[in-house]
Amino acid sequence: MANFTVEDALRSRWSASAKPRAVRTFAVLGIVLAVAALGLGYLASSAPGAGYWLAVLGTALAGVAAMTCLGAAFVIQFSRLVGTWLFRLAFLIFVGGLVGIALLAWVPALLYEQVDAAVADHYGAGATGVLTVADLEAVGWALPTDSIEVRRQGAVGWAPPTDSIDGRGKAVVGSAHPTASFLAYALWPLQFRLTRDILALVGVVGFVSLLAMFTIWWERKVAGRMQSRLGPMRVGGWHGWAQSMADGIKLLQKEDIYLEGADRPLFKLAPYIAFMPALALFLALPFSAAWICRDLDIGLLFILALAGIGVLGVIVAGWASNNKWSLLGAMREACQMISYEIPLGFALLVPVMTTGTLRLTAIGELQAGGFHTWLAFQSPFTLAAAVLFFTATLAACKRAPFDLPEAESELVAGVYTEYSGFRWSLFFFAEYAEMFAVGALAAILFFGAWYSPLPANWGAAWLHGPLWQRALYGILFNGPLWLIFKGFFFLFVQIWLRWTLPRIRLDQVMYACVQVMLPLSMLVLLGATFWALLVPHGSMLAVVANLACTALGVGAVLAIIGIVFYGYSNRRQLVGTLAIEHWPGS
Amino acid sequence: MEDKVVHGQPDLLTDFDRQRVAADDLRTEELLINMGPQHPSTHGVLRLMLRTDGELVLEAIPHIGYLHRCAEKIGENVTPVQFVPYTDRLDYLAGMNNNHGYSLAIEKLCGLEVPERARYIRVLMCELNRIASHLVSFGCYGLDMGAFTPFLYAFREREYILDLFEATCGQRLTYNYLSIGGVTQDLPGGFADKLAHFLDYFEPKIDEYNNLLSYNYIFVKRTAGVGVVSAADALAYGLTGPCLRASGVKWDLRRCVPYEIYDRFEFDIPIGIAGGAIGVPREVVVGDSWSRYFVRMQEMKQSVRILRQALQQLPAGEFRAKVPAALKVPAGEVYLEVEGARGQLGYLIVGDGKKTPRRVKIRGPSFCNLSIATHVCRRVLIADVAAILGSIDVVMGEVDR
Amino acid sequence: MSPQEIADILKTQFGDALTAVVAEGSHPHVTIAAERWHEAAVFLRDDPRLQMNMLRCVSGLDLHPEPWIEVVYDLISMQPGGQQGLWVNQSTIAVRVRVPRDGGHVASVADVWPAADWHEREAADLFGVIFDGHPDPRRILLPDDWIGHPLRKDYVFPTEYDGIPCAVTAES
Amino acid sequence: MTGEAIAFYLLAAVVTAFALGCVLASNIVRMALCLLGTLGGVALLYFLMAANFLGAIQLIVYAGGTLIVIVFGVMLTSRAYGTKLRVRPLEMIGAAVVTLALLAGLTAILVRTAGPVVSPSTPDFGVAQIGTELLSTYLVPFEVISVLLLAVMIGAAYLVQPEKK
Repeated sequence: MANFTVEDALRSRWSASAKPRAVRTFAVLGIVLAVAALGLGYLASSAPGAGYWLAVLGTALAGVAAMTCLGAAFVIQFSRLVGTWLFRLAFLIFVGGLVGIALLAWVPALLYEQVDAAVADHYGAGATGVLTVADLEAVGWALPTDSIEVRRQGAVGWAPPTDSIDGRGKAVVGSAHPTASFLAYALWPLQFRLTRDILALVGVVGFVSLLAMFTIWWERKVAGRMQSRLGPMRVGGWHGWAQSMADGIKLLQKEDIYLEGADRPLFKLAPYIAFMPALALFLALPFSAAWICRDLDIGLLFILALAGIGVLGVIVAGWASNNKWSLLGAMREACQMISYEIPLGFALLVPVMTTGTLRLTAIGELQAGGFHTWLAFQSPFTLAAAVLFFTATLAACKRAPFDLPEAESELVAGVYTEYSGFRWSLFFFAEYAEMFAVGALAAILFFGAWYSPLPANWGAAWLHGPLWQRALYGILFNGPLWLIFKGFFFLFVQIWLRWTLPRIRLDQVMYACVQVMLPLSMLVLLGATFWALLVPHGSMLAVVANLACTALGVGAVLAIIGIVFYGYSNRRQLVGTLAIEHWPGS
Repeated sequence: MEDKVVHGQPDLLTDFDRQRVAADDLRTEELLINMGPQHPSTHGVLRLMLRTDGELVLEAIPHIGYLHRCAEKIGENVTPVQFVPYTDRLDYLAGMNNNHGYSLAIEKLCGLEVPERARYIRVLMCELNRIASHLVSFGCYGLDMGAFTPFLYAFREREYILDLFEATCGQRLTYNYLSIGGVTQDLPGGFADKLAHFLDYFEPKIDEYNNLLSYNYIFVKRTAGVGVVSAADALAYGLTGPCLRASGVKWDLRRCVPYEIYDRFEFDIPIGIAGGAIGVPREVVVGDSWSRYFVRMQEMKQSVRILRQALQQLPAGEFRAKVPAALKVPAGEVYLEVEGARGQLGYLIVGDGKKTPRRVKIRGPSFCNLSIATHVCRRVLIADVAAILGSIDVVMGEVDR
Repeated sequence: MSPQEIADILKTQFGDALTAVVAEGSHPHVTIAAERWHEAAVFLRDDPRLQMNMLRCVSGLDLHPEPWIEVVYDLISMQPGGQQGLWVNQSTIAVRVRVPRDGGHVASVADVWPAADWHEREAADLFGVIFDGHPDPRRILLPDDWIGHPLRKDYVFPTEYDGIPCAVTAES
Repeated sequence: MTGEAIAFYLLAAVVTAFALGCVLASNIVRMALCLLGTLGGVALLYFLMAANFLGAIQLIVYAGGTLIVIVFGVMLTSRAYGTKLRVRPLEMIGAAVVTLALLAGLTAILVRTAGPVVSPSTPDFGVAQIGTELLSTYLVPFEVISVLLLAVMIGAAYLVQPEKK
């Protein structure tokens, strides 16, 4: 065993004789079953009455079994090859998912428009009714290349229209096509709001799952780079992209442990109490003016409320664990949350007061006019509110330096100490979903929502053009991609802070909240009030403040870009050559 | 009131506490928590029983012995040369220093003369290992404070020192290199260049890490004024090394009771300085956790100085004295202390003319340093316990032996 | 101050209680009768000439086959006032207290030097010396239910502990 | 039966079940959790009635705020958690009397009021209107409540200040 390698260890799982035997067994079984299926099929073609159905059932079962056995034989025989190809396939699916989020999400919107246009066509503009499949078939199908006016400026989402359909042009009716009837069947359900809601929910759940998986991987990569190491590199091939998936599978397989003496029902329930609000707040979170599940007039309040409930899950988790470290973590979480919700609320009031609405889409649309119209740059007070908001959200998301509830060097793992497997991962899904949500919220409230730094009206002409122009408009000026980008930027800042700063002590957290942030946020609110009252829009002072704040923002962005560029171009020198050139060479 | 002797905690907390005792109906029950032996910030298998009132630690009682491996009993049953590898496993982060102390004690007892080159090599190795050990301490202390990244940086630098050790003696953790009568083998070719390269690279890094962690606002707030040990307390509890120096006692065996060839080098003894001085944040109190931590950071610089000088003076010649194959420990006794990475590492060796000594007593600096934990961890927050323990920088292998 | 001078001071103070003096060699020490040890410890610490302010080490020493166990206290006096603010090593001395191997009692000096607390617990744990007046006389390194004191020369290794078999072939 | 009605009855059943659980549970933390179910269910009922603002406020103030304070308090007072709460027969009788009286009163009101009590909320009745109403029509109660809250805050600040020697 002198040259014992990992390869040997892997190979030894299949002892020399076991593998061919398994392959042989499965292959023979598969062939027998396939023959049986053929025979039964022949029987079915001739047998009358009840026997016919039995034979059909038998054929189906034997066929499935034969395929399974043959498949198993194939997989075992070519396990290495299959594994490689499975990984490649998974990578393709992964990339496809990302691309899908970026681009394919447009398709449902187009489909909705198609269906709505057909409805309008059939019943007349403004009327509502239900189309049959035959109606849809008669309408035919073609890509809307032009002349579809969108309901609202920039409406490119999969949201159901909340108000009546009017002023809508006709879809271009294509020639009848053999696939039209299939399409009609597929399109028919889309005219009901319920279908669209279900699709939206699927979208939200899918997004949150992918988001958490991606972010966990991303955080590990970022942390690795900050610590002059590589982070995950193995699973999946390219930069360990499948690490989160592998972790997820591992976590699912783990034993669901709970302690003797734990409050079992509560212990089991707690992860869901933590996770569900985090998921539900995405219902009211607009990805763009139209790409939103439910455009609530109190969207901001709704998100705040759900963020507040999620805490309860963590507290209950800590309590139900019957572990003193968990209990201490729960107490920390409780007092931290209660305290930081107040400055958070005050900071949120500033944009609400400036815009006069709680509807997130409305707040977002006010910032369409380019970089300088972003709310954070309107006055010194809005800028301060943005900073306060971001700081408070760090505490609300239990992120460093406010990660006291799970403080791993003090409380072992805090509230999560006793959790394992899937329940444990639910907490982290919730945490990462919330992290993105607050980042997106910061973008919507303060940093131009789903608009790019360029004024959106520069691309107004493209809004009604062909598909590619509209896609370009969505990428360049206005669209969910921008919000997702901004959300991820703030998420990155959170990650950045986590791997940079030490943790604050509990009394300092409370001090920072009650003695610093609370008065400061009140001051900012007061200042913003007086600013709104005393400084008229377009006055000299307002313009100067706007320009100064914008310059500050531009400077910050440029500084970040500059630092990143400097770090990247000098990465060898910054790390030092010694880390790379080891001696004796290993 | 005896309890008024507060160590490091702002008065706010004691007021708070007193008031709670007064308002009896608001009094909460005390919680008895087991911190360790499997706890991330107890650095090994230390177990602390914390009696807490919520987050406030009223008392911390250390329970040790989880890593007891009968090192002293082994020392009585093996010959000195055989025992050297065991000393590596005491303070496993600074094995060279442990070897050094034991070898010196045996040499003194047996009257062995060590060649000049070997002495320099010993100093080189000890100071390098001191840097490596302090790097671990620095990194782990960041970890205790919730800063993950410095840990990786510290280990990146330490990796190179371990590479040097590996090239020198083939080992990365337990070296068995500084042996009785000298060192086991000569330095490999090119060692001096590599070491000089490393020193040039490493010295500015210390300042970088100071800027990264030592002067970080949160870090200072977490550690300054926490776990204050007065000079009198430090002496009474037998604290040595950086813990003693942080309390303002300028005492370093390398200078005060020079052994080996340390009197040939120029270096300073960093001590804890009250806040407000240059390079010391305002909040710092002499003898607090920050001082203990910062003394180590400065000591790394001094070690670099010593290494530079030693490298310059390194003579050619024998690397090992002639040691009789059947070395007998003569009748007599010796107590010898060296300045290890964590403090004064002492060996009491009593021989009675046999091959094996009658008694080997090891005074582990961590053992004495840790004994002050109960005294300091009184009326502090749980987070401060991690801060205090991390700044004392114990290695359980040395505490339990 | 040389060990001989310290021994002289102690001799004048404690007379016959100072049973032996070894002022030369690599480990100069004096031996003090167990019953006057606590008094001597306070004197060593507080006397303005001695000022032994740090207890460096406490070791047990089994003199088997003689019926004695000795407890060795290594003391050092460190005072400020050297060059560049350095502290100076005024004097160093070791004190031995000799007690019978079985049921030997020594007065604890944990109240004189708190450092003695753990050291004495260790000596009690590994040698079975009883320290009178110790604030916390539990075992320190070994489990509370361990039988025997391993560093004694006549210690017999157990064959099992708590049902765990110990295969011991040492003690040749 | 419309979907809305089905949702209403479902939610009503859930709220009732949680309310019963809250009263009947013996563990105080479970009581608090049942309270969460009740409050959340009521919030959902508000959402169902298109009173979005009220629903969100219910969630923020009661589920997110008050309830957490309650749980916090429960965990702080260590005497309470872990102990089982039992209702004595006398208390049960008293509670039954009060509950029955309340039920009778509510039923009487329901029976007497004919037809729908509230007109379906208009879609444009939103936060802005509530704000305007609060600061015009209902200014006096609004200010009275503000004073009350101020008093509570001062009281809290007074309670937590350290005693002076």
